[in-house]
Amino acid sequence: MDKKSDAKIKEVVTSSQIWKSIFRRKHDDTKRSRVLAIVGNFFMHLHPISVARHALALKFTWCMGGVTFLLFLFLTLGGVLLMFYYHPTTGEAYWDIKDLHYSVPFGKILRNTHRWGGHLMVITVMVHMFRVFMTGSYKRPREFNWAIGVILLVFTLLLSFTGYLLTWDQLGMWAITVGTNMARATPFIGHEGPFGEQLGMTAHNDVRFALLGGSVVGANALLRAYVWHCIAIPLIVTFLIGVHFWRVRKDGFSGSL
Amino acid sequence: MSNIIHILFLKDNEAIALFGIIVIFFVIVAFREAIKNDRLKREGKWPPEEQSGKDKVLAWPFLVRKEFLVAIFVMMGVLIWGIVRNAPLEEFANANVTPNPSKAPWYFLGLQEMLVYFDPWIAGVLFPSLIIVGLMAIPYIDINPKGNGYYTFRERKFAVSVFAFGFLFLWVVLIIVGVFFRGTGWLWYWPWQEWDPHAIVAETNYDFTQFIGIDSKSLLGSVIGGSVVVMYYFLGMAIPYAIMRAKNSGTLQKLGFIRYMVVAFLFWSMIGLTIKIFLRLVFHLKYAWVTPWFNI
Amino acid sequence: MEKYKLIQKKFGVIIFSVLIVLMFYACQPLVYSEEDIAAGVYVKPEGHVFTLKPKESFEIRNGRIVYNEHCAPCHGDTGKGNGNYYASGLEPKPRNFTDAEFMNKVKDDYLFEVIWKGTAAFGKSPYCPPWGDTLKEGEKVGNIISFLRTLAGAGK
Amino acid sequence: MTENRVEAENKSTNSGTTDKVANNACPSVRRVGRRKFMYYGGWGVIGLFIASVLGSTVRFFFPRTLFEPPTMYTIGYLFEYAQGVSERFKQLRRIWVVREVDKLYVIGAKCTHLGCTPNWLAAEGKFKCPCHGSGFTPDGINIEGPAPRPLERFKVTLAEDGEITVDEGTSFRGERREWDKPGAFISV
Amino acid sequence: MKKEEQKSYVLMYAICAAILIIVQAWAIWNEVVGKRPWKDYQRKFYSLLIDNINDDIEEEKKRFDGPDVQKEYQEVAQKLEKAKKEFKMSGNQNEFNKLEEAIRNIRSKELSPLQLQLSDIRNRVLEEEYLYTKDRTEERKVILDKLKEEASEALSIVEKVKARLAEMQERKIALTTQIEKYEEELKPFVAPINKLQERLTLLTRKRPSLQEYQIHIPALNEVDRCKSCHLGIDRDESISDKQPFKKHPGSYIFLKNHPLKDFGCTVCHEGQGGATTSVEKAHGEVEYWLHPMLRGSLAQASCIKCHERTDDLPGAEMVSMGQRLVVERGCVGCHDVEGFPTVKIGPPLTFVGEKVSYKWLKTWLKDPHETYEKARMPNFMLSDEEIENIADFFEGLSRGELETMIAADPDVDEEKYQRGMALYNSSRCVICHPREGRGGAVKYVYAPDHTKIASKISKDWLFRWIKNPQAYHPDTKMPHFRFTDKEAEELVTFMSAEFIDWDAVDEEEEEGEEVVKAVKRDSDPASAEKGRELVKNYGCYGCHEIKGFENESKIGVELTSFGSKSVELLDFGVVKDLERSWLSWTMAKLKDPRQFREGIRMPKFSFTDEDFDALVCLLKSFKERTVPVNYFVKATTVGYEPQGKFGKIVEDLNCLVCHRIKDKGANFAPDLTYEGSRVKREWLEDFLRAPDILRPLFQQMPRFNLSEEEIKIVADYITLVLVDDEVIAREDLGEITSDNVERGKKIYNEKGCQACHQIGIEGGAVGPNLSVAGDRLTPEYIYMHLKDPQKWGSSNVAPNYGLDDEELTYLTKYLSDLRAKKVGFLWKNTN
Repeated sequence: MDKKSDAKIKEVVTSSQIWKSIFRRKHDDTKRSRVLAIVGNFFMHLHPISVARHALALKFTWCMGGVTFLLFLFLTLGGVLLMFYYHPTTGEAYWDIKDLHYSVPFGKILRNTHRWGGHLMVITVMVHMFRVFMTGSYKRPREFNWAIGVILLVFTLLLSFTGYLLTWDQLGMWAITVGTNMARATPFIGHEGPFGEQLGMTAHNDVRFALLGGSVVGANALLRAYVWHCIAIPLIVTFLIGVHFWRVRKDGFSGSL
Repeated sequence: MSNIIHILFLKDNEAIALFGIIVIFFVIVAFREAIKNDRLKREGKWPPEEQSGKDKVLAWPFLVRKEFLVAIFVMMGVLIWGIVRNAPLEEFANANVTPNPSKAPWYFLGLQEMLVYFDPWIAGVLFPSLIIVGLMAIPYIDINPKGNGYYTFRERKFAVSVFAFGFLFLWVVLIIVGVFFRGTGWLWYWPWQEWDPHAIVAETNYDFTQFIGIDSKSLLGSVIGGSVVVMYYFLGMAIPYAIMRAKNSGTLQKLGFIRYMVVAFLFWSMIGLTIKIFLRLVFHLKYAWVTPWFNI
Repeated sequence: MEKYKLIQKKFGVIIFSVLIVLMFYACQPLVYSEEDIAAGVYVKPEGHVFTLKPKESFEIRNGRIVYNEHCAPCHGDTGKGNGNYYASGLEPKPRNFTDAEFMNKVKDDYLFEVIWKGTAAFGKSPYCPPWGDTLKEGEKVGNIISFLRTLAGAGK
Repeated sequence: MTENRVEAENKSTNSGTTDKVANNACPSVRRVGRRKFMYYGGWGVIGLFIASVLGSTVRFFFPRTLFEPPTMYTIGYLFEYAQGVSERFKQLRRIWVVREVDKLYVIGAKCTHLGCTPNWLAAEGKFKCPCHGSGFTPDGINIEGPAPRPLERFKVTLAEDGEITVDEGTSFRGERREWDKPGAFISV
Repeated sequence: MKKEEQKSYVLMYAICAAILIIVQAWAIWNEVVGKRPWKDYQRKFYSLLIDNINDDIEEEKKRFDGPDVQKEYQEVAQKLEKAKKEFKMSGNQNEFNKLEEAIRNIRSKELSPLQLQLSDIRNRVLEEEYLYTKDRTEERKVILDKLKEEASEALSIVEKVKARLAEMQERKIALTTQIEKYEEELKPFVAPINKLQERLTLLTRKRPSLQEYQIHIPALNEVDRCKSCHLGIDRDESISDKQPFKKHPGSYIFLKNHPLKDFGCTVCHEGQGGATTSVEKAHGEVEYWLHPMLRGSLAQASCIKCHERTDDLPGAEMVSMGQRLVVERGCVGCHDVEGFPTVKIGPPLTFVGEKVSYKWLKTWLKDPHETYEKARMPNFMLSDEEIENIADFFEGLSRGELETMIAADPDVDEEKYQRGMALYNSSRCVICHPREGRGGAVKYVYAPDHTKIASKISKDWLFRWIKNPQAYHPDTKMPHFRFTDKEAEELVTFMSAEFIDWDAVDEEEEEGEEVVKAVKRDSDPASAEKGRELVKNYGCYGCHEIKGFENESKIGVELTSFGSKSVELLDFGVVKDLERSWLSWTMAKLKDPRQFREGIRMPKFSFTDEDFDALVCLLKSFKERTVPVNYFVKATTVGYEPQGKFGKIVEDLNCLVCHRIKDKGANFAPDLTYEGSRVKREWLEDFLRAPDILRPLFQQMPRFNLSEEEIKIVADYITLVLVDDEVIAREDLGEITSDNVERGKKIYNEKGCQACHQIGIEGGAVGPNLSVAGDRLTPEYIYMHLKDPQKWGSSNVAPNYGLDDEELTYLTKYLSDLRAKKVGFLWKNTN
């Protein structure tokens, strides 16, 4: 194939209506097109058009926020795939996981990466927070975004926490039992917390009951964990991430002036 | 030694080990950067040219390509981890058999460790809430305008030390302790010791007033204990206030009374927590203040 | 050259990560392959080790049960042809199954046929009855043969 | 995309615009051939990775084992079936067992039109599908309605102990003249 | 430092991308090969299978090529050839072709359009019928009738065509009958080869796809993929001697009664049935799987999941032995186990002080097993002081009524001694009580050794015991002989002179006569009090009835769910070098219970290796039943209790210690369930009066000295109740002529019956003595027994000769003719 026809085919393809409708404009190498690459692309739109030079340095940003977001996307996709084989019932959940291990192609690696990715996300979120504090990036005008970040941290922990129970094994069950037993001791609204008993709290009407849907970790708790883990918290987190990113875009990357 | 390797690969523990490594790595990076920046400032080379902020780089392609590279890197890591190591899956859930030790998810192990020293409502509810509230309050109580957007230690000595102490000691170290040093029966084991589910350790703890011969459950004991706790907070807040007031400190003026109170309360709560842990470990102090409704 | 150094620096990060991964992989404890055991990397604890793996196969164990029930009265518990207190008067004497020379000579098929159809069918004394209708399952007879082979101490 | 990027770099260098970002001089000598290979190769490999991940995902949707009812099962003994159509296993296995004078066979209760379950109308001596009115004779031949072909028969064999074993894995189709094949029926 | 814009990450990208794709390849390899070991096994299996079939084909070919087979084959082949030639020559060929053509034509051109027409008319009839039901008018009726007529017409046409077809078909077949006949004849010659060849081509052309095989049994909540590797498990023949391709051993017991598709594998063998990624995981021998595979005989632990009774269950020998041991060796004395009765297996110790000597008690407590080989009491490993204390405590337990001297007394009246000896022999004490290592053949009866018994117990006690054992120990297995006072005294005299521990006497002579003979000793109350504490501590009351301990609870832990105890809950204590597994801990615990730490009270039992295995197997079975109710096999007959006066006698004589009636009792002596149909009453009564020699000495029934009244009760019960309806009286067997007898005798000799049975003094003694078979047995029973000895017989040892009816009759007649007077065998005990 000679170069001419090669170029001709390229020309025909790129000038077709279909191509244009998708890519809108031609990418030549002017600054304008570089800017448009960000502005005109949904996925790239998260970025500002230009950033401070120091914000490129990994030494400065550690890229932890980005990695967290990447892991969030990855976990969402992987989680959706895992849901195809998962029944949130006490009789089936454990065996579904076993089946993922043994008879579903790529099931095991998917579950492994989902689990490790989840842990990694908790780690990166914490490190991200540490970095933001160390560079003082929460200071004016970014106070509120820091607050959202803290909420996101809490929700990340909750995501991981609710995911623990879904395997319905001893590890998950007792981790959740121990974890939620702390809620029992909440002042006023936990039946073993200060003033809880005086306020008429029992194991059947306190905050732990609300978390588990029962007084013990049972079928209801599994279903609740499942819904929180797969629908409710991801929705909330997605919304908060949107706000978080939007604020980052508006406030710009922090840096010395 | 084989014991610690065994524990390292139990459950999710390898993730926690990785957490430790990552945190150490980044703490070193952060403080190195901070020290470097402090030096530059002292030498008057600040702001460095490339951090002038006016010098901007297009996000496409220079930022995006880096992000992409990091993304490939992370995906690679997760994939390899997923191939090499299996996610834990223990036996079928059984409400009648509690594994020993039975632990919360690892990021809550700091709290679970605190449960040894405090009542559940403090360790499990009060402190987590204080942590969340305190974290969210940071931007509003940290009125130091310096250090916005760069690593520094000299300019934010108090803020950085308190945060580093809170994050590293009260969070990371407690998690590591909870995972690797707490064995069967939530007893302390060194890495070279083997966990023994039948081990028995005698540990009798005393309430504060019992040290001075007063029944902690009596009214007198309760009053004394309560006054100790109240005095701790009162003195802790009042004395620095008085000193700063006397010195006519600018910081205090900027902070204002309410902000000062919040900062002081959070700070002394954190210190109090450490003190209680210390007292429990060394003097077997159980409670400082015993009331019919709650114990501290 | 400068570029090379740059790459080298980044390589450091890659190598570090790879090393961590390899470390995790290499440290996998408690899983020892058979080669490891053979090579002495992992020594199984000795002394108090009891595992109830069957000491003998089902064939032999079941063979013994059937043998003791139907054959031992004449051939003896140990197969020497000296049935406990009964067979002293038999002529010819019951077969001695510990006789390795004989046992090595006969084939499984022949033993099977003899047990199944009785000695009379092979022109010998009628004293060893046909067991086919009694045992009904060929496998039982096979098990007896497996057990007989152990009596002679010879394999096959 | 990378290609564009690099070309952009080259151009911006050459064009000498006022662009602050790009006007820093690039190393002048570049072996474009090798670089190009790297771009294409790199992107090709990434593409390959994505494709293989997608492929793996597709494979993920086809598990190795299923928890469906078995396709091989027993339906009792010959003497349990009188002449005619037996609906004994319609609920459990969705089949009819038909015994004629000299043979016994098994018909799948699945209309060949659109897969509904026909009804056996004993009075009229035919299968009638409620969906689109297809009708079949007791031996499964389509006689009315839109059904394009006769009902399928499943493989039947006699087990050693005389039980009839059905294997839904093998079906026999009348329009292909498979009903006389061994396995399509048990001769009585 | 370069500026960002000048940096190039191309190489980085390339390297990362390369690593990424390698990692992905690794993941795919892992998925397709690394984690699927069964693929390899399946490949190996199929190649082995092909080899096997090839071998079989070779063998078959060799057989086929053999001269005899070839000759026959050729003969038939020639005949076939000839028939074919004839078929062609005679013009049949043409006719055949023509007929075939015609049939085809009629089918396609005549029959099928007609059939279509017919079905159309039928449908119209149905339609009209339907319309008529809606609208009952004359018009419709007319149309309907007309249509019906049409339909019947069409039907008759179709029938006619069909008849024509059938006729032609017949003609066609008739033409080729000869050829077909020979072809049929040829088939068996090549059929085996063809069959094998077919299987081979099936395997080689289209190898079965490598796949996970799964048995899913929802009722058992079980998913077993074991067959993915163990492909040959349910084959008739092993294709390899090595796992995983071996067939299931003993499948005539196991797989035949538990088809794989209904039971799967893990219900018996446990293990992780769903796992397929590695052998260890599949066998469940990994962490976090609580039910590791039960290999070999250990799988018997699962029998109990479904089978209520395991005794006499083939293939469950080990676990049934365990069940027996748990009760009979006193485990239930200390441990509660659901489903097991609480029995006190030891003799009551309430008044033990007047029964045994202090000295004997001390030696016994030191190590019961050393004193008596068959002792069931375990060794509590007591210190000398503890032994002294306990002995002191027991010494105090006495009513003080009896003369407390030990029985040993060498100087006795010679005449009394002789009579005692005769009585001792006719009572067959030796069946249960071993004497100098001989006797005691009854299984699961742990009667004390008589060799040194006189130095153990007091004379008065012995006398009372012989007179009525149940008075002292209600649950004893010793029969209540009907001895008179005189007889009992003679027996005691004999025993005191005969069964003396001479070693002990030598030792004790120095201490003086008084001490030697004294059973009782003044015990120290303080020491006795300590002994009491020790008895409480060691839970002696678990096996022995002791006054004052009636309300104590068992000292051991409950074992109901011991089999599913996880390793963490087992206390390894100071033992470090023990494998951390349930099996090894349990075995170690049974073998040496106190090795784990100080203060453990469990004693050391004297089990054999087999016993240990059986107990471990049973302990493994102690877990919650997980099978649904419809898998549960209830014991067929339970709860037979002999009633009335007969029942009282059975209880008194402990008949069921040796005999069995309706699945209750032991296997030592003949099953009496249909004894009434088996024996003649006259003989039975005589036998009860004085049992004659049926079997060798160590199996012989003792003489109980029953009164005539009692004999009548027993005989009545047996002849009236213990009968089987299947044994019907037969006239034809009664006719006995010398001719018949001779023929019967011939058969008897031909079949070699004398190898096992004795007539007179000739023959072996595996089976009962047949000298008086005619007096003893009913001819009907003899007939039935000879026909199916497994069903009709006291044991299933007797071989089934597969005799035909004639042989059976003659043999029966011969045996019925064997009577005492004829054989000249003295069978009535004249003594």
